[in-house]
Amino acid sequence: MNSLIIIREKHYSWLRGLGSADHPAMVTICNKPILEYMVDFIVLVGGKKIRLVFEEPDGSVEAYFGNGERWGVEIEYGNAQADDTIARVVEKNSSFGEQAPLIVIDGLLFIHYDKNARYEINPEGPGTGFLYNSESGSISYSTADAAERSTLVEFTPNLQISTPRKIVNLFRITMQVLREEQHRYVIPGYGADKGVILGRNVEIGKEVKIHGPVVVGSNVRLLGSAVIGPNVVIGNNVIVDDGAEVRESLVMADTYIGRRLYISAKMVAGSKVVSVSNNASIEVSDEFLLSPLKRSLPINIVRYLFNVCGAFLLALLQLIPFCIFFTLGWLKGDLRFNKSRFLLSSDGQTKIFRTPSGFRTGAIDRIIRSLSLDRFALLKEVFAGKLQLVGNRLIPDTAEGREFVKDFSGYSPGIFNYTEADRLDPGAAESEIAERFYSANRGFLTESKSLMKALMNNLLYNT
Amino acid sequence: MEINCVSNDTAAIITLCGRLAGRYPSILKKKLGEQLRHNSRIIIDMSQVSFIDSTGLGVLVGALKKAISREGDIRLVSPTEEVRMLMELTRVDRVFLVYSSQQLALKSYSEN
Amino acid sequence: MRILELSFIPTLDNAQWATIAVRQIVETLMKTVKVAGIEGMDKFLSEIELATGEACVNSVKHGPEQGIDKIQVSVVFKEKYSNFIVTVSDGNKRYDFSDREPDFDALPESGYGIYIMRNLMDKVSYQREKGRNLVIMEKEIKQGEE
Amino acid sequence: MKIRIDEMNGIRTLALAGRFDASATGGFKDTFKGLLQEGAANYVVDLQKVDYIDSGGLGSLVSALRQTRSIDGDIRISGLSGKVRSVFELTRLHRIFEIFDDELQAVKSYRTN
Repeated sequence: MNSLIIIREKHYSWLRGLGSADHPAMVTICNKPILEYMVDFIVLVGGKKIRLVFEEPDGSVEAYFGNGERWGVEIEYGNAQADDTIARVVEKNSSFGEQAPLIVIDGLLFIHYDKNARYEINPEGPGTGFLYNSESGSISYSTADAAERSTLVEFTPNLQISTPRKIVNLFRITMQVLREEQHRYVIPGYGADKGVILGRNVEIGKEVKIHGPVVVGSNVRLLGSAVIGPNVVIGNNVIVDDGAEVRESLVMADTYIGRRLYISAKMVAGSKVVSVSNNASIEVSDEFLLSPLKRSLPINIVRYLFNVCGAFLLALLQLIPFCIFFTLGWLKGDLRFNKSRFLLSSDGQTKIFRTPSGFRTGAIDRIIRSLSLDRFALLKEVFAGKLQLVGNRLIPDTAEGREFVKDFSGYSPGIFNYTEADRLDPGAAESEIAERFYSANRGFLTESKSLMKALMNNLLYNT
Repeated sequence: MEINCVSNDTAAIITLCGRLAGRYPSILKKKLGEQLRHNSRIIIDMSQVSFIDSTGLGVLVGALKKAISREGDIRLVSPTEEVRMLMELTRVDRVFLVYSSQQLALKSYSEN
Repeated sequence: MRILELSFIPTLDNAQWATIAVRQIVETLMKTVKVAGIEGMDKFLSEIELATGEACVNSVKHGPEQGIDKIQVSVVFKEKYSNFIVTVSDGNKRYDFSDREPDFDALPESGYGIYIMRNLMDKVSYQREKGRNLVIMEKEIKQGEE
Repeated sequence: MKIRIDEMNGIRTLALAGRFDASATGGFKDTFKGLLQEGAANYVVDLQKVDYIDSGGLGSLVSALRQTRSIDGDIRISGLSGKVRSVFELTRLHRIFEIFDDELQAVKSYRTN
């Protein structure tokens, strides 16, 4: 089965300006874009291909859904015009309509599906018709060889469908999902406590109290003695400062909630506050109280933790082989280490490290190198915060090295380096490009990959 | 912003008009300080305040503490929706008594 | 790091070849530093190609006659910001390089060029230097993680 | 760029292939002028095999659209690749042109309204 989801301005424009600058279809319910619920539903009823048809296309939607791999469907994109009928849209997207049964969702609908249920459409013979039809949108179907219009058919089991048209509706739906339907959807994050779902990289202060049900997004800091919940959704990249209390409210992404603020029955997006009870809204221009946040977080602490965890794991793995082979190597006289001074940063800090000599001396030495045991003694530098686990190639403290590092502000050496990860020649131009490129584009994923590559290279090319 | 004071036997009525932000909170603070020396029962008419920032709120709370320590009070008259919401967010709404008109606020003082 | 510098006699065909050359060199560099895996590399390349094409064609079209003063194109890669900077320069008269949006509803038949450049690149600036027009376009590689 | 001209149900179809840039606009305009002189008003331009389009190409499409609309005709577009589609969207031309998946449907659409 294929599906077209038609996204028209008239159904979505009221959501503009709520939270981020992304397309309104990316506004979230429990930190999941509304549009993604629709995609999920199509996947659940057996959709193989989905085309998102926009009146006003938007890069943010494409950036999020890509080719649909993450959802196990093929997602494509198309255009339609404001006054196109459903039939016209189907005609324009003919590669979707002809060979397979088609479901068309037109409008902004929240389908209260249950991921564990099975939904079936039961048309009597071939035809086209509506499964749902209202002013805010419709779901229609046509079977592969549709000719006759048949009567309205229904999904079994029956579905509740909400049609949000005001911020208050969005709030109610979110509360319904949060309180009663959490188990029906895949909500981003992991279940921490009863009714509490936390995203990635959430920092929770010691005295913070969380009363479920609560859904917290990624990159969130709940500080000091903040009180969160019950019935709260906090979006991605939010800081709730010390002593603030948030209850029965939605905090959209990229928001700072100031110290000791009290948020009850509100929707907060950046500096905008909407009262859910009477739909009144205010713009708070005092940045100490509420303010939109730029997407940046204390990445250094997180990086340090990432490094320390990695180094700790590696140390555990290497401890026993290290003891065995170093003793053997020492007895056999195979070990050759040089002590020399290396540059630690672009502002000229240095430290002496022992690194293996350039000559390969024997079997034991080869084993030590292939298991990367020669780095074992350096692991402690990661704990001390002097070296990264994966970083730039250590540059010796020579006149030339100092000159090189001086105009390389991102220089941050690691026990393992990018040059060896990509098996580049340390003197070559490619190595310099790679070193500079990666240090400007640090990310946990790339670094984990580089580490794996470096370990594998050592293993494969030293034996 | 305009700040007007009228005093009678029961209380001083301060009417604010405009945006209570920028340099005006400190002006209001001075005015309230002077007023408190004569009469610690104060009514602030907020019905024409279009905007208030956290410094403004801070001044109101500071003055309230002083007034209470002198057995007086500061009572507010019909803050706008915007101001009311900000007071709620900052929990300031819990410490002020709010009335819908100057008469009612005056009456509340004369009753006790 | 300067990775390409070329100049061509202003004809529309040459502009096309210069554009293709820019795309190729950017692609080669991205593959060298192993960012080939980034999602949307093709999109990134197409956007650089189109913006460069617009700038080159612009220079050719504003020239007094075809074949007099050479048009120069350079590509610089700033590794620190993982930024590409494409500069197109010519010896024509000063341009009106305003950032006015075309009036789309009036169905304009031209005037999309500068708008396209500004929208595809992160930063587009215009300078007049020593009797030459310089159109400087920057675009950053954004990786789809953390 | 190559242009292949065909006719289906009285609708002229132009299938373009290659780079539709400033150096190709002259050829396109001349071809189109010829077709207009023959009196045809309704067209489908198929861009399936176009891998690059710039403002010159877009401009000549818009110019052609104007001419056809002035004689109550239309130009409908078919077969946009992802790349070309994003340039259409960027310049908001998706609001002006009717865009179809394939040539045949675009031709048929002239009959339905």
